[in-house]
Formats: sequence, structure tokens, C-alpha cells
Amino acid sequence: MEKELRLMKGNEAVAEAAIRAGADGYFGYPITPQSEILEYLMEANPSQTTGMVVLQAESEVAAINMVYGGAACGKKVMTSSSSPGISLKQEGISYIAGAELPCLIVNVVRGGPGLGTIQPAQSDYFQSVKGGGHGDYHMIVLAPASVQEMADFVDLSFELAFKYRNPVMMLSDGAIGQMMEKVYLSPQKERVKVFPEWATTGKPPTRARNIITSLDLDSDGMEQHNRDLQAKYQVIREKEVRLEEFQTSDAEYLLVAYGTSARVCQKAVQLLRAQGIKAGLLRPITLFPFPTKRISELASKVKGILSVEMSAGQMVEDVLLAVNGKVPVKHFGRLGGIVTTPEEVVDNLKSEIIKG
Amino acid sequence: MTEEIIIAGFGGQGVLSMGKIMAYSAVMQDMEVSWMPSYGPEMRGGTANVTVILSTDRISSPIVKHFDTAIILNQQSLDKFESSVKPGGVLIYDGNGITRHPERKDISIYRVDATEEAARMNSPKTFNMIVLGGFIKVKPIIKIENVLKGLKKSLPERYHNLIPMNEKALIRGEEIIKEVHKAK
Amino acid sequence: MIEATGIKEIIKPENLVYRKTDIMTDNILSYCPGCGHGTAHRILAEIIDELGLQSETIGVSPVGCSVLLYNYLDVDIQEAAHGRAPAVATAIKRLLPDKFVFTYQGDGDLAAIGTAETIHACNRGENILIIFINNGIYGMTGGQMAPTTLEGMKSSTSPYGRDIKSMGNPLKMTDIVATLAGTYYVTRQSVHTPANVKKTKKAIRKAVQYQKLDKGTCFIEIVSNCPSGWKMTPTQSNKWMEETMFPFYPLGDLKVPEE
Amino acid sequence: MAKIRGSIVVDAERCKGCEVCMVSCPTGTIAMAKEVNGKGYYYAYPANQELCIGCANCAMVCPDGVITVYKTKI
Repeated sequence: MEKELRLMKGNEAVAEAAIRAGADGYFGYPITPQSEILEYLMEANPSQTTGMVVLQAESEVAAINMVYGGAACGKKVMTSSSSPGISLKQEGISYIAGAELPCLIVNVVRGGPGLGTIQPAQSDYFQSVKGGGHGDYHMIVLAPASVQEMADFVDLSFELAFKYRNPVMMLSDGAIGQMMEKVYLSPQKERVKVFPEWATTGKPPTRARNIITSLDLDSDGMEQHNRDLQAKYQVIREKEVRLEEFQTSDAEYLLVAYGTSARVCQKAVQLLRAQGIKAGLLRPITLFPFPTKRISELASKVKGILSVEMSAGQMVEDVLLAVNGKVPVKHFGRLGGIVTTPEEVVDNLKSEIIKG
Repeated sequence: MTEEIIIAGFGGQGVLSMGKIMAYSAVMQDMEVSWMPSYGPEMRGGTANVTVILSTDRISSPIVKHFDTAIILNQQSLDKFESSVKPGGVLIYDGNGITRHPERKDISIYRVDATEEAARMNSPKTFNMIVLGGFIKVKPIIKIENVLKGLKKSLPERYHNLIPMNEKALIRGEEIIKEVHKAK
Repeated sequence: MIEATGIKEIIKPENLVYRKTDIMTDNILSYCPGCGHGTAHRILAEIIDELGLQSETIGVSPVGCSVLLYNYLDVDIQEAAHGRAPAVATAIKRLLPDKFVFTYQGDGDLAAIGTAETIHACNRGENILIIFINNGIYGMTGGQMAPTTLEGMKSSTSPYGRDIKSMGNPLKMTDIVATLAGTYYVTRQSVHTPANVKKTKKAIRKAVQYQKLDKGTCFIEIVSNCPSGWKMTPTQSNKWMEETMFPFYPLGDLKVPEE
Repeated sequence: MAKIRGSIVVDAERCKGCEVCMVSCPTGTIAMAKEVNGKGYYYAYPANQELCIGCANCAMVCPDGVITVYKTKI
């Protein structure tokens, strides 16, 4: 079937893509700049078409625990929020990771800390890729950079979530959530009617009861569970790295940026090339797993690297680990909801890396 | 071809929807588009602006500092964005309520008194379409027929009776826009 | 093997009148001697057994003493984060509306940290059964004050007795949820005597029927004991419960459907 | 007139000796053992088995479900 062309906001694209991906449930709570996801779903009213459940919860805490309950039934469920709301969800995310449940969590990031601002930021990198809640765990983190990817990554997220029984986060930001672009939407998928064998769907006589828990009071058992989780994350690191490169083949200087910043940096590369500076861009699409290997390879070919992120410098720590001292690495980014401009990136690369 | 546009004015003037119509029309012409609003409480009564990029190529940054065209609908926005127009670029403004007119000599300046015209036409809601008509006259990137096609696609059926009025407003905008200053 | 059996001639399969239901697993309950949790588990299991609900039951266990509920009931169970069971159950029931969904929660879980989830699930009228064990204390963490701890009652965090002025009032959560439009059947019971066990079983049976009829939230409080936390023998604790808990938390229906 | 006779079996190893069954027994059938089980509890047992009427009160209140009840008419 042919894809349908629409002009949509990133948030709307997530919502429509969720319906079309055959999602079973969405549980959310309003917070700017992502409320359009819940609003769109309520208006689309998929309970009447695909049978998808859409519910406005009493809090982000309740919403993520609804996701836990739905995911434990083997259903394709999701939630979305923005930074302060994601902080509230961290408890539930830790339980979901601990109980190894598949789900999608969309974070349309705004500036922090605290109540912060409603404008776009990328300052939730640490809490997304390093854990966020308690315990040793990882989410798979996808960073869309366009409205098209906001739509496409919904299906991909569910696929990865079920493949690894692991929560997947789409780490977006206010800019991508609020902006409109062309988007080609996939045709409607059927909702899956077959339950995974581990799901709590009512115990038939043919199997033992299914228990969904993250608890093991026996430390040896808990250590083994942790080792199993780490082994899973290692497989994810080896198999699921996704990235995009832009003019890196002859690059002397490398920009590393994801999401909105990657779009800004792509323009910066064009501006730099127009000035005769051979710049290139590596855009991590997965932030966990991080494209460590490829960045390390490129570090052997370039003279310096600028990590651009709308934060005080979070992703740059992973870039530094990947580069491991081979070439100078600096961070640049605006804070508190201000989107970095291409011109600022150009100036910063020149002053911090080329002359530095 | 890439055209980077800022539209800025009061919340409630239809700034965001004008940008949306512009973007939709370009989609009808098979172009790439991005529409990046300022959002949040400031939209409710305060200033509102939206960056629209129309391009024949894949669009990189949806956020830019300098614009090919600035469409300015109040004094506050004029003060904020006059300096953001690229040298040789275009500034279109509605003279209504403007006390300090644009002063730059290195850009082309056009005036479209859409507020006044909409009042005269007795349809204040078509204000932004008059402005858009003015833009199309100066920068014929999108065609009026595609604007109407876009409207038809994006508006719910029950509003389709308003399309002829919008067409009239677009044409009126083309007629009334005046050149104030031409960049050298 | 210790011999603790009665008259051999009577102990024959055809004379059996009561045995532990198979819905209760053979795992030894982790509860202290005399704790009402075990009885409450068992009668819930008996209902599941008697009504043939095993294949359609999905339970949600809390954080607290009954966190290991899933070790004892032979049904599919999800273990929820502290206080979140009603939210978890909400999604289960919405996604699997034909299943029998219950939560089993203590007073800390349901009436302190999970107050919001409890109130809102009840207020939405989620078609689930909430079983609320109220023993006026935090058992698992070592006998700290609960939202339902009575005035003057001693706990490890109210060692001189609960002082209302500084520690607030005991919370009658069941009375609150009875006022919400979404609840259909709200009752307060106990399981410390055979008569009370029968009444509680009847209440659970009704709740199952109401859930089948999509009537909304059924909420059953079981006022129970905590011999260890109260620092009493089990039989003393039951007596104290009757004398001290019941006057403040009187047994009986708080909301019954109009028939 | 037929007389109802009952009898109970206590899973003594699982009994925690809480005595709740003993106080619920209307006939005084149950007592607590003088010795402890493997867990160290003084378990319940039918000390006066001839008094048992098979009412199952003990089993109904037993938190650990360790009592099985039988009944017959003689």
C-alpha cells in the first residue's frame, strides 16, 4: 500500500504513527510541549477504529504504571511526556526495565532543571541513556531529527522493545515536537492478537502462572538477573547502533550532534564548506547504544571534533570516551530552551577547534 | 531554491495559520517545507512568530538566524526582526499601528495595509490571506491555485464555503502591496 | 514427620469437608504467625477456585508485606511499584476487559503513597476489585506509622503514640472512596473469626459478579491484625483489633448497589 | 439420632502456632503441642479428637491453610 503524505507536527506524527503501528494503548498526562500527542489521539478516537485504548491518567506516575500493566499483558503500549514529567516516570521506567517489559516512552524535551522552560532542549541525555531511575539498566534510546522520523521511529521502537523485552525511549525535543514537516505515513497495521508466552493474560491449565516482577529478595538471584540484563545490553550495543553521516568522507573536522542539533549542524557543515572548511557531521540515531566505534574510527581521520547539544555538555562525555584522547573534543550548545543556530556552531568550531 | 521566512505578529492575528497555509501550498507543489513556531503561553495574546522554510532540497536546520523574507505584523516584531533580514532580502509589513517604520537600506521593503483592507472588505478574518497575497506578489514561489488547493485539503469540509472569500483576499493582497524601498 | 491427625476412620476422601484450595500454592507464606494476610489470600483463592476464574484472573500485588502474593496464588500476577497497583490494574482491565482483575494492597501502599492512584481509579470507576488490608501499621519495613494508625497507637515512628496534632489523623480511605461516583460496592470486613471469614468471602463473590456486569470499582477493606507490629500474640491482636480498631473502622457495607 | 463426628488433619510442619484455630474451635478439640515443629513453632493438634464436629471453623481462620477437615454421620 502507498504511504500517505501529510503536513504534520512532530507530536501529531507520533500519535498518528502509533495508531497505524497497531498500538494497543496510550496512557499520558498533559505537559507542554508534547500535549498534542494526547490531544490528537483523543480526537482521532482509535478505540472506535483499531480498538486502541487512549487514557488521560491522573499523573505521569500513574501513566507510566499503566504502561507497566499493559506491557505486562504483552500489549503494545506507550506513554509520552516532557522532561519534568519524565522525571516523575523514572520510578516506573526502572520497574519496567527490571521486569523486562517492552514499551515506548516519548520524551519531548524542554529546558530544565526544575520547572525550567517550555522551549526545546537536549538536557535529558544523561537521564535517558545512563539510566535515570534506580539500578543498573538501560533503555534503547532513539533520537529522531525530523517529523518523518517521529513517525517512523514509533514502529521501530515497538519492534526493538519486543525484540529485547526492553523499554525504548524516543528522545525528541520541543522543536521537533512542535514543528511541521512533510511526513509519509505507513498504512494501518493490524493489532497483534497473539500474546507473548511470558505475558500475564490469565493462566490456562496448559502453562505455569506468569509472574511479572522486578523483585528478588535473594541477592544471588538478583545478581544473576543483573548479569542477564547486562548481557542483553551488550547484544544491543553490538547489533542496534544506528547513525547517519553527512559529508564525513573527506572531513577534517567532525561535528557530532543528534536530533534538532543535528539539523542545525547539517546547515553549519554547508556554511563551513562554503568557507572552504572541510567539515562533516555524524548524527547518532541511537543514543543507547552509542555509535562509539564509528566515532573512534573517524577520530583517527579528523583534526578535531565538536559535540553540539542543547545542554551544558552531556553527550560530549560519550564522545570523549569514544575518541579516547586521539584528537581535541569540545562541547558547544545553548541552554535553557535556546536553540543553537548554525552560525553559532560555525563560529564555535572555528574558535574552539580550528584555532584552538 | 530555498526560501527562509519569518512571520511575526500578535497572537491571534493568524500568524501561525498563515505559515501553515504557506507550507501546505508548497507541499502541493512537491516542495520540502518546515514550519517552526514559537510556542507556549506567549502565543496567547503576546507575540507569535513562525519560521517557514520552503525548499526544493532537503531542509537542514529548521531554525535559522537570518531570513530571506520577514513578514512583520506589529511594531514589537518589527523591532525584533528587522535586523534579521539577510542583506538583499525582503521585509513586508502592515503599516497598521506602526510608529517606527523600517529603516534598512540594504533590503527591499514592502508595505501591505491588510488590517485596513480587511476592515474595508468587512472580513477581518481574511487579514492574513491579504498579507499572504502580498507575499506571493513579491515572491512568487507558491501559486495562488496551490494555496486554494492546500486550503481545500487542510480545512474541514464545513469551512469550504469560505474558500472563495479567501481567494478574493489573496488577490486583493497582490493588488494593494506597495514597494517602499528597493534594495540596490 | 509430626503426627497431628485426628480419628483415622473419619479421615477418608468421601468425608472431606475442607481442604486448602489448589489455587493456593504449596509455598510457605512469609507472614508472621497469626497474620490475617494468609487468611485473606486463602479466601480470595477459594473464590477464584469456586467460580472457576483461574484462567481469567490477573492480580496485582503491592509493595509491603504482601509483595510476594505472586508466590502464593496460582494465577497470573504483576508486582506493582509502591502504591501504583490501581494504575497498573486500570491498564490491564482496559486492555483485557474480559479478565477478572484485582489489586491487593496494604494501608501504606493504598492510603499513603498510592492515594492518588486509588482515588482516581475509583473515581474513574475502573471495573476492578481493590482489596485493601488495613492493619494500621507498616509491617514489612518494621512497624512504622501508617496513614491508618489510630490516635495514640504506638509504632516505631510514633513511639509515644500517634499524636494527632503533629502526626495528623488516621485516614478513613474506604469512607472516602465510598463517596466517589465511580465506586459501585464498598464494604469493610475482617477475617479473624469464622463468621467474618464467611462475610468477607461473600463480599468478594459479589465483587466478582459486579465486575462481570461491568459495574465499576468494587472496594473491600479488610481490617486486619499485625501481631508483630503491634507487639502482641496473634489472639491478643485479634482481641485488640475488635476492641480498638473496629470502633474507628466499623465493619459493614459503606456503599451497596441499589437493587 | 445420628451423631456428627469430625476430624482434622494439621500439616504440623507448616503450622506457625498462632493459636487462632484453637480459640475458634467451639468444642475445645484443638490444643497446642508441647513440642515444636521443624520451624520451632508449638503446632496445633487435635488434642481432644472425640470432641470434633467437623465444623471447619479452625480451617477457615487458619492463616496458613494447614488444616484439612473431615466429617461424617455415625
